[in-house]
Amino acid sequence: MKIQIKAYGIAREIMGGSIELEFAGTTVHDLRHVLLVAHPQLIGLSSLLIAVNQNYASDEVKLAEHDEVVIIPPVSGG
Amino acid sequence: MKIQIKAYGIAREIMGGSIELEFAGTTVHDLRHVLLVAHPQLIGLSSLLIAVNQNYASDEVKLAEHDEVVIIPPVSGG
Amino acid sequence: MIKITEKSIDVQKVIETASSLGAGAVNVFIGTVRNTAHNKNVVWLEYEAYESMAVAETRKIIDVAAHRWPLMGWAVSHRIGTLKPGETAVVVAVSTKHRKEAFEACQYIIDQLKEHVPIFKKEVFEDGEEWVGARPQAQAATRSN
Amino acid sequence: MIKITEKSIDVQKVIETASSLGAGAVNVFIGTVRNTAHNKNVVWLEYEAYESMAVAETRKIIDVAAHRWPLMGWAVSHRIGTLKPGETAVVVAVSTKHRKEAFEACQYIIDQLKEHVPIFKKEVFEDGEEWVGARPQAQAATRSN
Repeated sequence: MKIQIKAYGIAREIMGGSIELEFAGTTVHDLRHVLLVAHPQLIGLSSLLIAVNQNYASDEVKLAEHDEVVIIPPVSGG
Repeated sequence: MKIQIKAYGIAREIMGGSIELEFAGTTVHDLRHVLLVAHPQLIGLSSLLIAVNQNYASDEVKLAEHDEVVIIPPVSGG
Repeated sequence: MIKITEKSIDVQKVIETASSLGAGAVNVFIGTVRNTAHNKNVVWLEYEAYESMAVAETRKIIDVAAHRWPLMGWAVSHRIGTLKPGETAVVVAVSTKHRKEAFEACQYIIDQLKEHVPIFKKEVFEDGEEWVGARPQAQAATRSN
Repeated sequence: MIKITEKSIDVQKVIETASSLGAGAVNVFIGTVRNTAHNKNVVWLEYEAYESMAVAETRKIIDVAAHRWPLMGWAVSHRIGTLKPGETAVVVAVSTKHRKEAFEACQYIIDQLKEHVPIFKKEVFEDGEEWVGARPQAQAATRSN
Protein backbone atom coordinates (compact mmCIF):
# COMPACT_ATOMS: atom_id res chain seq x y z
CA MET A 1 0.00 0.00 0.00
CA LYS A 2 0.97 3.61 -0.39
CA ILE A 3 1.41 5.75 2.73
CA GLN A 4 2.08 9.42 3.06
CA ILE A 5 4.62 10.15 5.76
CA LYS A 6 5.22 13.52 7.32
CA ALA A 7 8.14 14.31 9.59
CA TYR A 8 9.12 17.17 11.89
CA GLY A 9 12.30 18.71 13.18
CA ILE A 10 15.53 16.83 12.63
CA ALA A 11 13.62 13.87 11.17
CA ARG A 12 12.17 16.16 8.51
CA GLU A 13 15.66 17.39 7.67
CA ILE A 14 17.11 13.86 7.49
CA MET A 15 14.24 12.51 5.38
CA GLY A 16 14.19 15.59 3.18
CA GLY A 17 10.57 16.50 3.87
CA SER A 18 7.32 14.57 3.52
CA ILE A 19 7.50 11.38 1.52
CA GLU A 20 5.17 8.92 -0.14
CA LEU A 21 6.16 5.33 0.46
CA GLU A 22 5.18 2.08 -1.25
CA PHE A 23 4.93 0.06 1.96
CA ALA A 24 5.09 -3.75 1.88
CA GLY A 25 4.85 -4.27 5.66
CA THR A 26 1.87 -4.12 8.01
CA THR A 27 2.84 -2.59 11.39
CA VAL A 28 4.52 0.47 12.85
CA HIS A 29 7.45 -1.82 13.65
CA ASP A 30 7.81 -2.66 9.96
CA LEU A 31 7.61 0.98 8.95
CA ARG A 32 10.29 1.97 11.44
CA HIS A 33 12.56 -0.70 9.97
CA VAL A 34 11.99 0.58 6.43
CA LEU A 35 12.73 4.15 7.48
CA LEU A 36 15.91 3.31 9.39
CA VAL A 37 17.22 1.38 6.40
CA ALA A 38 16.37 4.20 4.00
CA HIS A 39 17.70 6.95 6.30
CA PRO A 40 20.42 5.51 8.58
CA GLN A 41 20.98 8.92 10.18
CA LEU A 42 17.69 8.42 12.03
CA ILE A 43 19.42 5.67 14.05
CA GLY A 44 21.53 8.25 15.89
CA LEU A 45 18.54 10.09 17.37
CA SER A 46 17.74 9.86 21.08
CA SER A 47 14.26 8.62 20.23
CA LEU A 48 12.04 8.15 17.20
CA LEU A 49 8.31 7.87 17.74
CA ILE A 50 5.66 7.33 15.13
CA ALA A 51 2.27 8.95 15.48
CA VAL A 52 -0.69 7.38 13.72
CA ASN A 53 -3.80 9.50 13.41
CA GLN A 54 -2.45 11.92 16.00
CA ASN A 55 -1.62 9.40 18.70
CA TYR A 56 1.76 7.97 19.59
CA ALA A 57 1.60 4.44 18.22
CA SER A 58 3.30 1.35 19.66
CA ASP A 59 5.19 -1.06 17.44
CA GLU A 60 2.35 -3.54 16.96
CA VAL A 61 -0.17 -1.00 15.62
CA LYS A 62 -1.27 -1.90 12.07
CA LEU A 63 -1.18 0.70 9.33
CA ALA A 64 -3.88 1.36 6.76
CA GLU A 65 -3.68 3.28 3.50
CA HIS A 66 -5.19 6.58 4.61
CA ASP A 67 -3.69 6.78 8.09
CA GLU A 68 -2.04 10.05 9.07
CA VAL A 69 1.51 8.87 9.75
CA VAL A 70 4.00 11.28 11.30
CA ILE A 71 7.60 10.74 12.35
CA ILE A 72 8.37 12.38 15.70
CA PRO A 73 11.99 12.90 16.71
CA PRO A 74 12.84 13.94 20.30
CA VAL A 75 10.48 16.73 21.36
CA SER A 76 11.88 19.94 22.81
CA GLY A 77 9.01 22.34 23.34
CA GLY A 78 8.92 24.95 26.08
CA MET B 1 10.14 56.72 80.26
CA LYS B 2 7.67 57.69 77.59
CA ILE B 3 7.28 55.45 74.55
CA GLN B 4 5.22 55.95 71.43
CA ILE B 5 3.50 52.78 70.36
CA LYS B 6 2.01 52.16 66.96
CA ALA B 7 -0.20 49.21 66.13
CA TYR B 8 -1.60 47.65 62.96
CA GLY B 9 -4.63 45.64 61.98
CA ILE B 10 -6.75 44.19 64.73
CA ALA B 11 -4.27 45.39 67.39
CA ARG B 12 -4.75 48.95 66.15
CA GLU B 13 -8.51 48.56 66.42
CA ILE B 14 -8.32 47.07 69.93
CA MET B 15 -5.88 49.72 71.20
CA GLY B 16 -7.77 52.51 69.48
CA GLY B 17 -4.83 53.68 67.39
CA SER B 18 -1.33 54.81 68.26
CA ILE B 19 -0.71 55.54 71.94
CA GLU B 20 1.89 57.23 74.09
CA LEU B 21 2.71 55.26 77.19
CA GLU B 22 4.46 56.19 80.44
CA PHE B 23 6.44 52.97 80.75
CA ALA B 24 7.91 51.84 84.08
CA GLY B 25 9.40 48.55 82.82
CA THR B 26 12.55 47.86 80.84
CA THR B 27 12.02 44.99 78.34
CA VAL B 28 9.68 43.91 75.57
CA HIS B 29 8.37 41.33 78.01
CA ASP B 30 7.37 44.09 80.45
CA LEU B 31 5.72 46.10 77.68
CA ARG B 32 3.70 43.13 76.50
CA HIS B 33 2.45 42.63 80.07
CA VAL B 34 1.41 46.28 80.34
CA LEU B 35 -0.44 46.11 77.03
CA LEU B 36 -2.28 42.88 77.82
CA VAL B 37 -3.45 44.32 81.15
CA ALA B 38 -4.59 47.56 79.52
CA HIS B 39 -6.22 45.82 76.53
CA PRO B 40 -7.31 42.30 77.55
CA GLN B 41 -8.80 41.68 74.10
CA LEU B 42 -5.24 41.34 72.82
CA ILE B 43 -4.97 38.09 74.79
CA GLY B 44 -7.37 36.37 72.40
CA LEU B 45 -5.17 36.90 69.34
CA SER B 46 -3.32 33.98 67.71
CA SER B 47 -0.04 35.82 68.19
CA LEU B 48 1.21 39.23 69.24
CA LEU B 49 4.68 40.27 68.21
CA ILE B 50 6.45 43.48 69.06
CA ALA B 51 8.79 45.09 66.57
CA VAL B 52 11.51 47.41 67.84
CA ASN B 53 13.21 49.60 65.26
CA GLN B 54 11.75 47.50 62.45
CA ASN B 55 12.86 44.11 63.70
CA TYR B 56 10.81 41.50 65.47
CA ALA B 57 12.05 41.71 69.07
CA SER B 58 12.31 38.86 71.56
CA ASP B 59 11.07 39.26 75.12
CA GLU B 60 14.43 40.15 76.66
CA VAL B 61 15.14 43.11 74.36
CA LYS B 62 15.46 46.37 76.35
CA LEU B 63 13.52 49.43 75.30
CA ALA B 64 14.82 52.98 75.09
CA GLU B 65 12.91 56.24 74.89
CA HIS B 66 13.14 56.88 71.17
CA ASP B 67 12.73 53.31 69.93
CA GLU B 68 10.22 52.71 67.15
CA VAL B 69 7.86 50.29 68.87
CA VAL B 70 5.13 48.62 66.84
CA ILE B 71 2.55 46.03 67.86
CA ILE B 72 2.16 43.30 65.23
CA PRO B 73 -0.90 41.04 65.36
CA PRO B 74 -1.05 37.91 63.16
CA VAL B 75 0.09 38.84 59.66
CA SER B 76 -2.07 37.92 56.67
CA GLY B 77 -0.47 39.39 53.58
CA GLY B 78 -0.70 37.84 50.15
CA MET C 1 12.07 45.65 43.17
CA ILE C 2 9.98 45.51 46.34
CA LYS C 3 6.87 47.64 46.21
CA ILE C 4 3.97 48.26 48.57
CA THR C 5 1.40 50.27 46.69
CA GLU C 6 -2.16 51.59 46.86
CA LYS C 7 -2.38 51.50 43.08
CA SER C 8 -3.52 48.57 41.02
CA ILE C 9 -0.57 46.25 40.27
CA ASP C 10 0.66 46.05 36.68
CA VAL C 11 1.49 42.32 36.47
CA GLN C 12 3.27 42.65 33.14
CA LYS C 13 5.58 45.27 34.61
CA VAL C 14 6.45 43.08 37.60
CA ILE C 15 7.27 40.24 35.22
CA GLU C 16 9.44 42.50 33.08
CA THR C 17 11.31 43.71 36.15
CA ALA C 18 12.06 40.11 37.16
CA SER C 19 13.10 38.98 33.68
CA SER C 20 16.66 38.54 32.50
CA LEU C 21 18.16 37.76 29.10
CA GLY C 22 20.21 34.96 30.60
CA ALA C 23 17.19 33.30 32.21
CA GLY C 24 15.09 30.71 30.46
CA ALA C 25 12.38 30.45 33.11
CA VAL C 26 10.15 32.92 34.88
CA ASN C 27 7.72 31.82 37.56
CA VAL C 28 5.03 34.19 38.69
CA PHE C 29 2.64 33.92 41.59
CA ILE C 30 -0.41 36.16 41.59
CA GLY C 31 -2.61 36.34 44.66
CA THR C 32 -6.09 37.60 43.86
CA VAL C 33 -9.11 38.45 45.98
CA ARG C 34 -11.59 35.57 46.05
CA ASN C 35 -15.29 36.33 45.94
CA THR C 36 -16.03 33.95 48.83
CA ALA C 37 -14.49 33.01 52.19
CA HIS C 38 -16.00 30.77 54.88
CA ASN C 39 -18.85 30.17 52.40
CA LYS C 40 -19.85 33.83 52.49
CA ASN C 41 -19.64 36.49 49.83
CA VAL C 42 -16.66 38.79 50.16
CA VAL C 43 -17.67 42.40 49.49
CA TRP C 44 -14.18 43.78 49.70
CA LEU C 45 -10.85 43.33 51.47
CA GLU C 46 -8.83 45.92 53.33
CA TYR C 47 -5.07 45.54 53.43
CA GLU C 48 -2.77 47.59 55.58
CA ALA C 49 1.00 47.32 55.93
CA TYR C 50 3.68 48.45 58.31
CA GLU C 51 5.36 49.61 55.15
CA SER C 52 9.01 50.23 56.04
CA MET C 53 9.26 46.96 57.92
CA ALA C 54 7.27 45.07 55.27
CA VAL C 55 9.85 46.12 52.71
CA ALA C 56 12.73 45.22 55.05
CA GLU C 57 11.28 41.79 55.88
CA THR C 58 10.62 41.06 52.20
CA ARG C 59 14.21 41.97 51.44
CA LYS C 60 15.42 39.46 54.03
CA ILE C 61 13.32 36.75 52.37
CA ILE C 62 14.71 37.62 48.95
CA ASP C 63 18.25 37.54 50.34
CA VAL C 64 17.74 34.02 51.66
CA ALA C 65 16.12 32.92 48.38
CA ALA C 66 19.00 34.38 46.36
CA HIS C 67 21.40 32.34 48.48
CA ARG C 68 19.46 29.13 47.98
CA TRP C 69 18.63 29.45 44.29
CA PRO C 70 20.55 31.14 41.46
CA LEU C 71 18.05 33.94 40.88
CA MET C 72 18.71 36.04 37.80
CA GLY C 73 15.92 38.50 38.51
CA TRP C 74 13.04 39.00 40.93
CA ALA C 75 10.28 41.42 41.84
CA VAL C 76 7.62 41.58 44.55
CA SER C 77 4.66 43.92 44.55
CA HIS C 78 1.95 44.02 47.24
CA ARG C 79 -1.18 46.10 47.08
CA ILE C 80 -2.71 47.81 50.12
CA GLY C 81 -5.99 49.64 50.64
CA THR C 82 -9.43 48.48 49.55
CA LEU C 83 -9.57 45.59 47.05
CA LYS C 84 -12.61 44.09 45.33
CA PRO C 85 -12.93 40.40 44.33
CA GLY C 86 -10.86 39.63 41.25
CA GLU C 87 -8.28 42.31 42.00
CA THR C 88 -4.61 41.45 42.40
CA ALA C 89 -3.25 41.63 45.95
CA VAL C 90 0.28 40.38 45.43
CA VAL C 91 2.64 39.43 42.62
CA VAL C 92 5.92 37.57 43.07
CA ALA C 93 8.08 36.92 40.01
CA VAL C 94 11.50 35.30 39.75
CA SER C 95 13.64 34.31 36.82
CA THR C 96 16.27 31.57 36.74
CA LYS C 97 18.18 29.63 34.14
CA HIS C 98 16.13 26.47 34.65
CA ARG C 99 12.48 26.09 35.57
CA LYS C 100 12.66 23.94 38.69
CA GLU C 101 14.55 26.66 40.54
CA ALA C 102 12.05 29.30 39.46
CA PHE C 103 9.11 27.32 40.85
CA GLU C 104 10.89 26.58 44.11
CA ALA C 105 12.15 30.10 44.73
CA CYS C 106 8.83 31.74 43.87
CA GLN C 107 6.94 29.40 46.19
CA TYR C 108 9.46 29.97 48.98
CA ILE C 109 9.12 33.73 48.69
CA ILE C 110 5.31 33.81 48.77
CA ASP C 111 5.20 31.24 51.62
CA GLN C 112 7.61 33.30 53.71
CA LEU C 113 5.92 36.57 52.81
CA LYS C 114 2.59 35.28 54.06
CA GLU C 115 4.16 34.10 57.28
CA HIS C 116 6.49 36.95 58.24
CA VAL C 117 5.80 40.22 56.44
CA PRO C 118 3.75 42.73 58.48
CA ILE C 119 0.77 43.12 56.19
CA PHE C 120 -2.75 42.71 57.51
CA LYS C 121 -5.96 41.80 55.73
CA LYS C 122 -9.56 42.33 56.80
CA GLU C 123 -12.33 40.48 54.97
CA VAL C 124 -15.54 42.47 54.75
CA PHE C 125 -18.70 40.40 54.28
CA GLU C 126 -22.28 41.51 53.83
CA ASP C 127 -22.95 40.86 57.53
CA GLY C 128 -19.66 41.58 59.25
CA GLU C 129 -15.91 41.62 58.97
CA GLU C 130 -12.90 39.69 60.13
CA TRP C 131 -9.13 40.24 60.39
CA VAL C 132 -7.78 37.15 58.67
CA GLY C 133 -5.92 34.77 60.99
CA ALA C 134 -6.21 37.10 63.96
CA ARG C 135 -7.89 34.64 66.26
CA PRO C 136 -7.63 30.86 66.70
CA GLN C 137 -10.20 29.15 64.45
CA ALA C 138 -12.79 28.30 67.14
CA GLN C 139 -13.04 31.89 68.34
CA ALA C 140 -13.04 33.27 64.82
CA ALA C 141 -16.17 31.28 64.07
CA THR C 142 -18.08 33.04 66.85
CA ARG C 143 -16.72 36.50 66.25
CA SER C 144 -19.05 39.44 66.74
CA ASN C 145 -19.83 41.66 63.82
CA MET D 1 -7.36 27.80 25.96
CA ILE D 2 -4.60 25.94 24.13
CA LYS D 3 -2.87 27.98 21.49
CA ILE D 4 0.02 27.35 19.11
CA THR D 5 0.87 30.64 17.47
CA GLU D 6 3.40 32.38 15.26
CA LYS D 7 2.57 35.69 16.89
CA SER D 8 4.23 37.09 19.98
CA ILE D 9 2.46 35.82 23.12
CA ASP D 10 0.47 38.32 25.18
CA VAL D 11 1.29 37.07 28.69
CA GLN D 12 -1.31 39.28 30.34
CA LYS D 13 -4.02 37.79 28.12
CA VAL D 14 -2.99 34.23 28.95
CA ILE D 15 -3.17 35.10 32.65
CA GLU D 16 -6.61 36.66 32.25
CA THR D 17 -7.86 33.59 30.42
CA ALA D 18 -6.69 31.37 33.28
CA SER D 19 -8.09 33.58 36.04
CA SER D 20 -11.31 32.96 37.92
CA LEU D 21 -13.23 35.02 40.47
CA GLY D 22 -13.39 32.06 42.82
CA ALA D 23 -9.63 31.47 42.69
CA GLY D 24 -7.20 33.11 45.08
CA ALA D 25 -4.01 31.92 43.40
CA VAL D 26 -2.64 32.05 39.89
CA ASN D 27 0.67 30.47 39.01
CA VAL D 28 2.29 31.31 35.73
CA PHE D 29 5.28 29.76 34.03
CA ILE D 30 6.97 31.70 31.26
CA GLY D 31 9.64 30.04 29.16
CA THR D 32 11.89 32.56 27.44
CA VAL D 33 14.72 32.26 24.96
CA ARG D 34 18.10 32.43 26.69
CA ASN D 35 20.92 34.30 25.05
CA THR D 36 23.37 31.45 25.65
CA ALA D 37 23.40 27.65 25.47
CA HIS D 38 26.40 25.32 25.81
CA ASN D 39 28.42 28.48 26.58
CA LYS D 40 27.74 29.87 23.12
CA ASN D 41 25.69 32.85 22.03
CA VAL D 42 22.25 31.95 20.75
CA VAL D 43 21.41 34.01 17.66
CA TRP D 44 17.85 32.75 17.36
CA LEU D 45 15.69 29.69 17.92
CA GLU D 46 13.39 27.99 15.48
CA TYR D 47 10.31 26.21 16.81
CA GLU D 48 8.08 23.98 14.78
CA ALA D 49 5.05 22.01 15.93
CA TYR D 50 2.91 19.16 14.68
CA GLU D 51 0.08 21.50 15.52
CA SER D 52 -3.06 19.39 15.64
CA MET D 53 -1.35 16.71 17.72
CA ALA D 54 0.42 19.27 19.90
CA VAL D 55 -2.97 20.69 20.83
CA ALA D 56 -4.41 17.20 21.42
CA GLU D 57 -1.47 16.11 23.60
CA THR D 58 -1.62 19.33 25.62
CA ARG D 59 -5.31 18.74 26.17
CA LYS D 60 -4.56 15.26 27.56
CA ILE D 61 -2.06 16.80 29.99
CA ILE D 62 -4.60 19.40 31.12
CA ASP D 63 -7.23 16.69 31.59
CA VAL D 64 -4.92 14.75 33.90
CA ALA D 65 -3.98 17.94 35.79
CA ALA D 66 -7.65 18.88 36.22
CA HIS D 67 -8.24 15.45 37.74
CA ARG D 68 -5.37 15.75 40.16
CA TRP D 69 -5.82 19.37 41.24
CA PRO D 70 -8.99 21.48 41.53
CA LEU D 71 -8.19 23.84 38.66
CA MET D 72 -10.51 26.82 38.37
CA GLY D 73 -8.94 28.10 35.17
CA TRP D 74 -6.00 27.38 32.90
CA ALA D 75 -4.39 28.48 29.65
CA VAL D 76 -1.40 27.32 27.60
CA SER D 77 0.15 29.25 24.76
CA HIS D 78 3.20 28.12 22.75
CA ARG D 79 4.96 30.19 20.16
CA ILE D 80 6.40 28.72 16.96
CA GLY D 81 8.59 30.20 14.23
CA THR D 82 11.75 32.23 14.73
CA LEU D 83 12.41 33.61 18.24
CA LYS D 84 15.16 35.91 19.41
CA PRO D 85 16.75 35.85 22.90
CA GLY D 86 14.40 37.38 25.47
CA GLU D 87 11.25 36.44 23.58
CA THR D 88 8.56 34.29 25.18
CA ALA D 89 8.32 30.73 23.87
CA VAL D 90 5.66 29.32 26.18
CA VAL D 91 3.24 30.47 28.87
CA VAL D 92 1.33 28.15 31.20
CA ALA D 93 -1.11 29.68 33.68
CA VAL D 94 -3.44 27.98 36.14
CA SER D 95 -5.70 29.32 38.85
CA THR D 96 -6.82 27.48 41.97
CA LYS D 97 -8.37 28.35 45.29
CA HIS D 98 -5.12 27.85 47.21
CA ARG D 99 -1.58 28.50 46.12
CA LYS D 100 0.07 25.12 46.68
CA GLU D 101 -2.19 23.52 44.08
CA ALA D 102 -1.47 26.27 41.57
CA PHE D 103 2.30 25.75 41.84
CA GLU D 104 2.01 21.97 41.59
CA ALA D 105 -0.40 21.94 38.65
CA CYS D 106 1.53 24.54 36.68
CA GLN D 107 4.80 22.67 37.16
CA TYR D 108 3.17 19.38 36.18
CA ILE D 109 1.79 20.87 32.97
CA ILE D 110 5.07 22.42 31.81
CA ASP D 111 7.05 19.28 32.77
CA GLN D 112 4.69 17.06 30.78
CA LEU D 113 4.51 19.50 27.88
CA LYS D 114 8.28 19.46 27.51
CA GLU D 115 8.31 15.68 27.58
CA HIS D 116 5.37 14.71 25.38
CA VAL D 117 4.07 17.50 23.15
CA PRO D 118 5.34 17.34 19.55
CA ILE D 119 7.11 20.67 19.36
CA PHE D 120 10.69 20.90 18.14
CA LYS D 121 13.32 23.51 18.79
CA LYS D 122 16.49 24.28 16.86
CA GLU D 123 19.17 26.48 18.44
CA VAL D 124 21.02 28.61 15.94
CA PHE D 125 24.50 29.75 17.02
CA GLU D 126 26.98 31.96 15.25
CA ASP D 127 28.88 28.88 14.05
CA GLY D 128 26.21 26.23 13.63
CA GLU D 129 22.88 24.90 14.73
CA GLU D 130 21.42 22.06 16.76
CA TRP D 131 18.04 20.42 17.22
CA VAL D 132 17.71 20.41 21.00
CA GLY D 133 17.75 16.96 22.58
CA ALA D 134 17.84 15.22 19.20
CA ARG D 135 20.99 13.24 19.85
CA PRO D 136 22.51 11.65 22.95
CA GLN D 137 24.81 14.17 24.68
CA ALA D 138 28.14 12.69 23.52
CA GLN D 139 27.18 12.79 19.86
CA ALA D 140 25.60 16.22 20.15
CA ALA D 141 28.95 17.60 21.27
CA THR D 142 30.58 16.53 18.02
CA ARG D 143 27.75 17.52 15.72
CA SER D 144 28.66 18.95 12.34
CA ASN D 145 27.57 22.42 11.45
